[in-house]
Amino acid sequence: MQEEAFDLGAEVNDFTSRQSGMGAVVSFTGIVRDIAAGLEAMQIEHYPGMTEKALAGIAEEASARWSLGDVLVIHRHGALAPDEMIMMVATSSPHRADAFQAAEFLMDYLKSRAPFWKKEVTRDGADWVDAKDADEDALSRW
Amino acid sequence: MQEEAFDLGAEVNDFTSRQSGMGAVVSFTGIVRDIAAGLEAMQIEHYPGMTEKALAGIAEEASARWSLGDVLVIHRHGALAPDEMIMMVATSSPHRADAFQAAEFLMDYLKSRAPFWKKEVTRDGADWVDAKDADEDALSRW
Amino acid sequence: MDVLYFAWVRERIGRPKDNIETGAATVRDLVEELRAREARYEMAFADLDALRVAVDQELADFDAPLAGVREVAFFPPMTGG
Amino acid sequence: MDVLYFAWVRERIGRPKDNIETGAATVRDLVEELRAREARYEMAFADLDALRVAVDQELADFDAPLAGVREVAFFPPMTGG
Repeated sequence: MQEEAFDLGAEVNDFTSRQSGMGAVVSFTGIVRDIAAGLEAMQIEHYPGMTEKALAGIAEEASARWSLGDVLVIHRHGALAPDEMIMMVATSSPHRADAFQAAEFLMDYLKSRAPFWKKEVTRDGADWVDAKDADEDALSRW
Repeated sequence: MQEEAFDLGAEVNDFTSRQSGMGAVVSFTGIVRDIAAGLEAMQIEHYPGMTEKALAGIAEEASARWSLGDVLVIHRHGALAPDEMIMMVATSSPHRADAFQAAEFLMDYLKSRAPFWKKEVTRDGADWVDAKDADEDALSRW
Repeated sequence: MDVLYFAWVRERIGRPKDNIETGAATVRDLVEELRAREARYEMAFADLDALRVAVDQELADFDAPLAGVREVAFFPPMTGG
Repeated sequence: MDVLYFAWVRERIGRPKDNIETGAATVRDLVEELRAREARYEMAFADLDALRVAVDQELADFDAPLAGVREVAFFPPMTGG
């Protein structure tokens, strides 16, 4: 959890250099997309205290389900501009299938079970982003 | 295709900074794992000419199947030491599911359809790595 | 008990937090108490299907008991990632 | 026609490449010709199930025709990534 930007490449390199005996490292990065109305900012609110617990819980669950070396989750809050990175996850595993599945699992759970809320601010006003049914549905596969 | 090492973090950052309107970037990195006998080197042979065509074909196929901004594939050849990075792929997409699926597709096809062969060199000798049935089976899901 | 509000729940109620004395047995009872307070609470809690609740920082449902609980939070479905 | 060998096929045959004149109609016919050359070819091509073939740098099967083909390559199943 942090307000400031992170350096994706440096984080991925650090994460990878800390691994030993891992054959696979997967990273995912979520980026602020512009919208039709012209996005001025994406504001991300979170629930201090619960956020950290939820992220740790999701990471633990991933580690219990797959053979992982390590898990990294970084999520920003505050006001972000289009093309800024919102968050990232990284996973390492001896096997590529585990690294991929764990990263997808982390993302699906982060989307719908970690206490973050996005608000899109445009010239015309500001709107909370609606949760997508597809994101909730994505959880059912795990 | 290159013999020299690549900087994963720099590649991921470059790749991400070239994207616009993409909400998701996924990267995968394959790393030389040590083996029980003590790996001195992993030698990677390839088929110059065909390799480039095969990689371009696999990347095109991924772009046809999913909504992607861009695709990056780097694969080394020559002699690599344990914990060195063998290869990486990166994908960008407006949506995370596409970025993840395309990256997994690229990996599954790279494993079994791009002309690379690995040889493990240990103190006791050298052995070609056998293709895994699981890798061939992985293709059937696409 | 601390009652926290996030996202549009916070905006509709006009504050991030209340500290209240309550004998409510469940989250649902607490919601009824809050609704009875003022129109802006009534508005924020008009549609429980649109809300999620956390009890002591764990996701819970509206039937969760409140005995011994220190913190309850109300918010819309989460949209992180 | 250039005939290329990779990985253990190259090692068994003891060279990376042959340039040969052949009237072989298919890859399978070419394999029979090569097998007849020397014991090391016979050994390399003993089990076709363990081999893959590319015709003009595209994966193909052993029944692929060779008319107009400039390059054929034999190798074990690939193990990249």
